[in-house]
Amino acid sequence: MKQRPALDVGGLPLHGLGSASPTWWGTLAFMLIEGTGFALVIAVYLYLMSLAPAWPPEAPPPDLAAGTMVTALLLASVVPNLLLSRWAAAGDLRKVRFGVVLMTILSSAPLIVRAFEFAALNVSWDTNAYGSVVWLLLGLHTTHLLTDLVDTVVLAVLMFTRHARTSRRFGDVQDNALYWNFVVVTWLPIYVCIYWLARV
Amino acid sequence: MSARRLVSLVLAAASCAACSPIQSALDPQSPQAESLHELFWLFVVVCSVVWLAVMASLTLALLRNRSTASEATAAGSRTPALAVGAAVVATVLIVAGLTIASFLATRSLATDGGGLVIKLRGYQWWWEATYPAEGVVTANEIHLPVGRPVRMELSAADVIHSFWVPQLQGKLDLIPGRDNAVTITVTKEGVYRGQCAEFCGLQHAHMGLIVVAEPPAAFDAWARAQAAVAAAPTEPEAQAGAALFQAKACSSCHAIRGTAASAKVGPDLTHVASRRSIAADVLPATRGAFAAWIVDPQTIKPGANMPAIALEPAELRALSAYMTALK
Amino acid sequence: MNGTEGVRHPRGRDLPPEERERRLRRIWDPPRGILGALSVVDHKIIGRRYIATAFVFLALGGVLAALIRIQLATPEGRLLGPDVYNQVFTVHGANMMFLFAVPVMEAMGVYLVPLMIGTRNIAFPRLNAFSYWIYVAGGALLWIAFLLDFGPDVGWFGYVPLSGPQYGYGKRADIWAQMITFTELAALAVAVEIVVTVFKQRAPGMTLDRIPLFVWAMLVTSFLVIVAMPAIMIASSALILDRLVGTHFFNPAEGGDVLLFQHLFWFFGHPEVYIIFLPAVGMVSTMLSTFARRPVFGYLPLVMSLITIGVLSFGLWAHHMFTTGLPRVGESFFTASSMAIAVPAGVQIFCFIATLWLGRPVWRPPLLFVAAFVVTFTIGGLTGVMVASVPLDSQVHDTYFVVAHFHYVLVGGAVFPLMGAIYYWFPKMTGRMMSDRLGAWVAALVFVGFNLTFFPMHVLGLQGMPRRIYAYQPELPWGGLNLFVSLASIILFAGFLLFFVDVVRSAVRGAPAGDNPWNAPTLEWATTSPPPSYNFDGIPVVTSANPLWDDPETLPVATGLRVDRRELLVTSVQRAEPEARESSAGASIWPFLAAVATTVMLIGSIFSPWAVVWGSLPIAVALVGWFWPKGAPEDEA
Amino acid sequence: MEEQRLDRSGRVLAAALAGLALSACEREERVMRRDPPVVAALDEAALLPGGVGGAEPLAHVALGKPYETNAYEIAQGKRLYAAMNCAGCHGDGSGGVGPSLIDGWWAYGADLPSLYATIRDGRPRGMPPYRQKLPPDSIWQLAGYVQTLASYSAKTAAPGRDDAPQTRPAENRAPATQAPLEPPAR
Repeated sequence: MKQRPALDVGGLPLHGLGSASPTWWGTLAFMLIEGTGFALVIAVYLYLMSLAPAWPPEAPPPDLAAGTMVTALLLASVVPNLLLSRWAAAGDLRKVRFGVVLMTILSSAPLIVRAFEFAALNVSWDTNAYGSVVWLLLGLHTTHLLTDLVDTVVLAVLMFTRHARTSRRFGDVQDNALYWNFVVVTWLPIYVCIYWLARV
Repeated sequence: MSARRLVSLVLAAASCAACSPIQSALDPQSPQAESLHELFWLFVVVCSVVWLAVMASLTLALLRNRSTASEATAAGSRTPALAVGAAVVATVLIVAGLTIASFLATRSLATDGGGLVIKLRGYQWWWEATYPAEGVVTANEIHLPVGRPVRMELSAADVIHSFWVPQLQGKLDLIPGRDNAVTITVTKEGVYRGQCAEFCGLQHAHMGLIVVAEPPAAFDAWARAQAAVAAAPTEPEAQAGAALFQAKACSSCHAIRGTAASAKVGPDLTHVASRRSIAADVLPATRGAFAAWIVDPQTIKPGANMPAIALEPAELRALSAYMTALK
Repeated sequence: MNGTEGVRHPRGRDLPPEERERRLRRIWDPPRGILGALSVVDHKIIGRRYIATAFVFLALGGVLAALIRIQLATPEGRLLGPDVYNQVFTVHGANMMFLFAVPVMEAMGVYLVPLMIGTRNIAFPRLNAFSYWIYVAGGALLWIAFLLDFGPDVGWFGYVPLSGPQYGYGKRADIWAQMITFTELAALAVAVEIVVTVFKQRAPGMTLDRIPLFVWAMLVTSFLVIVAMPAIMIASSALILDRLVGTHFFNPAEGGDVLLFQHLFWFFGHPEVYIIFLPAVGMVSTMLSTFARRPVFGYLPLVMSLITIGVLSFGLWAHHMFTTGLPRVGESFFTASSMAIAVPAGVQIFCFIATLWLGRPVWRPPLLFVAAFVVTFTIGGLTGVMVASVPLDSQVHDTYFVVAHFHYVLVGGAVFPLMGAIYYWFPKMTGRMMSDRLGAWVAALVFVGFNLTFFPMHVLGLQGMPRRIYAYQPELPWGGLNLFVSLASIILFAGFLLFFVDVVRSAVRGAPAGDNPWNAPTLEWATTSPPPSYNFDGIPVVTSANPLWDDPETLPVATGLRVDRRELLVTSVQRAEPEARESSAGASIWPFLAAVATTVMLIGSIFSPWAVVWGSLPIAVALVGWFWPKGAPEDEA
Repeated sequence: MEEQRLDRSGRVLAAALAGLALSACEREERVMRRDPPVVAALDEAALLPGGVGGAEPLAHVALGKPYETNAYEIAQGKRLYAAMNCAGCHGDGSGGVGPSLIDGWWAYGADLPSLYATIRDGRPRGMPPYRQKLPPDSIWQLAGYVQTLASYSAKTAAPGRDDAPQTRPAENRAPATQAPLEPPAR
């Protein structure tokens, strides 16, 4: 077909940020997938709970200390995370470098406490279905903590290389911050399930 | 198209008439199956009318402007929009009607349990039936009194099975860890066949169940006979068989009430010869079939849990004589 | 900093067309050699591979269907024993659902969506490559296992406890569960790509009401995949955990529940049907408009019905569980919602007929398949209304009636449109036409063969023949119809065989197609057949829903994209206004390596939970390699 | 050069596939019916005097030792363990009236022929003989299963756990992590 120039896009930026970036939407889509997964496992938890004559069956409810501490650490990490996102949007490389290093530390901390959470469940995964589902919930969320930590570490290293100074990289930092918020937000209903529904 | 559909239905009717309708939803014999059957034909008629209407409009649409011309016609008129709207409204009404009919049918199926309770338990790949009040334990063949509601309590011993006797009632699953119950009232005497309807492993295909509906008096007689312990055999050959049954592997799995054999692994054989068939309605309950089944079950039902037992010919004759004597 | 000004990059509009084409080819053409073939990220090449692979699985699944029909032609058939038969019907079902139907529909989307919306590559092209390799690995896992007498034998639905630790002996059920993980991973990846591609990469001016219906259908389908597939991944993972590390999700003795598996399975399993069916509706809408020579009637109602079906499909899952003894209230809800879905499906059929009514039908093969679709699918839809009724379902559930019903829906509703779509888009994909004459024969044979094969199965089911039985006794009255069905299936197989013959013949010797052989209105026909590696020289600018009918001679285009890096246009979600010139990732071997690492981990985890731990390390390495910037122009902006 | 390399990698691949095929067949094959002479031959274990230790029947070796390596046979053994009421004395394997089967301490030998002989012929102090109660192939299934209970090295095939209340970690978490216990005091 013959072509007739009707529009010149030469003046557009080479990379969009936020909702103009396909990666941002991709992150959102993956969050939808994983959010559905979390919701379904929580549904499994509630379903098994509705069938059980006693909940938790034959075990004391999980000890609160470790889980609550993880919750506190996660919530506390949201503030620097939002700051980091704002610095990335502004393209301030110095602050972003500081931020990703800080977030590396802040996202490894809950992971360390998480190790004690498994012990605090007071039940093994192969004791009964209750044990299976709390281990699954906790394991699934731990996987997300772990993958996001690896992602943050890689990004932190990248920010100290010659590839750092591009708007694409700042977009990556923003997407990673968005994902961390997601990991924190999904923890809250899981925390309520594991620690508080077992006490009502 | 409609002709083909008609032919198939006629074909179905013909094949039902030709042979004995032993396991067909098209030949209901209980009020429950009857109401399902009526509902089925209501749906068939409504759906056929809908389908014919769609086909007619499709044919007309295709033939109306038959052309190879490549120009697009002018934008649509109001007629098709109205027609589509009317069709949608009709669909909504039809769907609503069918839904209501289906709810009504469901309600008509709900009956109170009668006096008779049968516990039916599914095993890979046979059925165990217990009549708690009558003290009867049997397998693969249940008897019901005509005209009396019967509550079937369903449970599974291993995997999921499904209880389905199409002429009497829709199916209901037997699920490990869950109890289900269904009520049947048979109105006509007869012998009906059912089959496991949920895939349950190697011999899912051969998990038949015979239902015998008989007058209350005959049923009571049957129940009394089944509740009794097995009579000691009188013939010498059968007596030899009885001894073999205790000595050989048979007694490791099967029970014959009144003897030392009381294992619950396989079907209860106390009155096995009184049943119409053995091995979950795979073979008739004849002496030859007993012998064939004992000597080589894995050829008849590969994967079944009955092992082949090495027997001398005389031993086999004796055992099959004993089985045949267990009336 | 974001490079809009500063260095002058070469722009396409400044160059003569030949030079522009040469430069575009240099950056967009796939690399050569074996390594190059493993590194390809072009959505057309991956889409073609995907489609071809899916059709290979269709043929393999067809062979299994033939075995089933030979086995059941006579009572107590002796061709297959129960063990082999159970593997055969399980692999047939799992193969057709997970390795053919869903992948082929997504593959059509992978190939067509970027072309139909006027962009140069799919979003996340490397993820696309990864998805394909994972899909191939999952298919190979199932089929190699089957050929080694290792195939799953628990049904495509894998109900516990039959598939659980106690009764699913050996590793067969694990193969089934892990094959699911593979295919769902692949499907989820494609769904994400399609959603983002449709949201962000539409040609300027392609507002929501100008999106081609096939693209709408793929968008809704992708959302269904995103929300439905996690359910089956949780079900299959919980099953593997039960079998491998002793969890008790489905063990009633320790607080688990066997019906939990069914709930999870069908929460995915019912939308699954629409994941297969909706793209077919999109294909029919597209072909119909071309061959009725008018825009499809009722664009808005069709879009609404696609979305309605998508939403409703999540309220239907329990209608596969009507015989498990659910509470009455639940059953009523699911009956009502299952029947309600007939309304949007009806809207679609009525709009299609109205389109034909208003148009001037041109009798080419795709239209024949569309007609076959309407006739056949309507029967499947109506029997669907029957199985939606709890009392009726209690009679026909798990019988051959249901076998007939879902083959009417899936073959009539999806495979017929798909075959039509192959006839329709084959010229675009290969540059060659398929045969009209053979096409008519294929349509006739498949249509007649299908109906003769599957219609009698309704009757068989009503006569009491359950599904999934490897043999039936001669006393049962099913012999005649089964023999008839088996004989009729020969016609069906002949039709499919002829279809494959026509595909191969046309690929080699078909008549050259030209850019737009059907005089179709959508953007994929605005470029050459087959399209160049960069799809469009100038990105089309859209002003109506049927751009090529407005002006078949000239295409308004956007200019100004660079020719020294893979660049495409990002537009706003609603109004498709240009927002940025985004780079598109180049060829890379890392997605392939990541897929290999993932495969090793997933297969290893059938045998030991530690495979997950150690297998994750190579995956992490591969992913870092994948995303680490290599200094290519696409990496920087 | 290229071709040669392809050729070699092709051969490696073929060998790997063949190995996989063999192990898969061994592990997953389901033989539901064995010919009566084969079953009879399975009874011919050449035991040492005293019925402890000895050679397996040649038939078992010729079949590829299915009762040790085949998932289906081992699972059948597990079914028989329940059906024959082995649990009546041995509990879930951890012992009861009879000795424990999971502590790795075997009074009469842990090898398959000895286990076979133990089940077939019985042992002093309470173990009844099953010679008349089960055909030889069923006894082999049972012996193969019982052997997995105390297995401290991973086998090619293991039985699945029961869908029943769990009294100890399931077999499918084998191999057990603890070392064999000291023999019980007599």
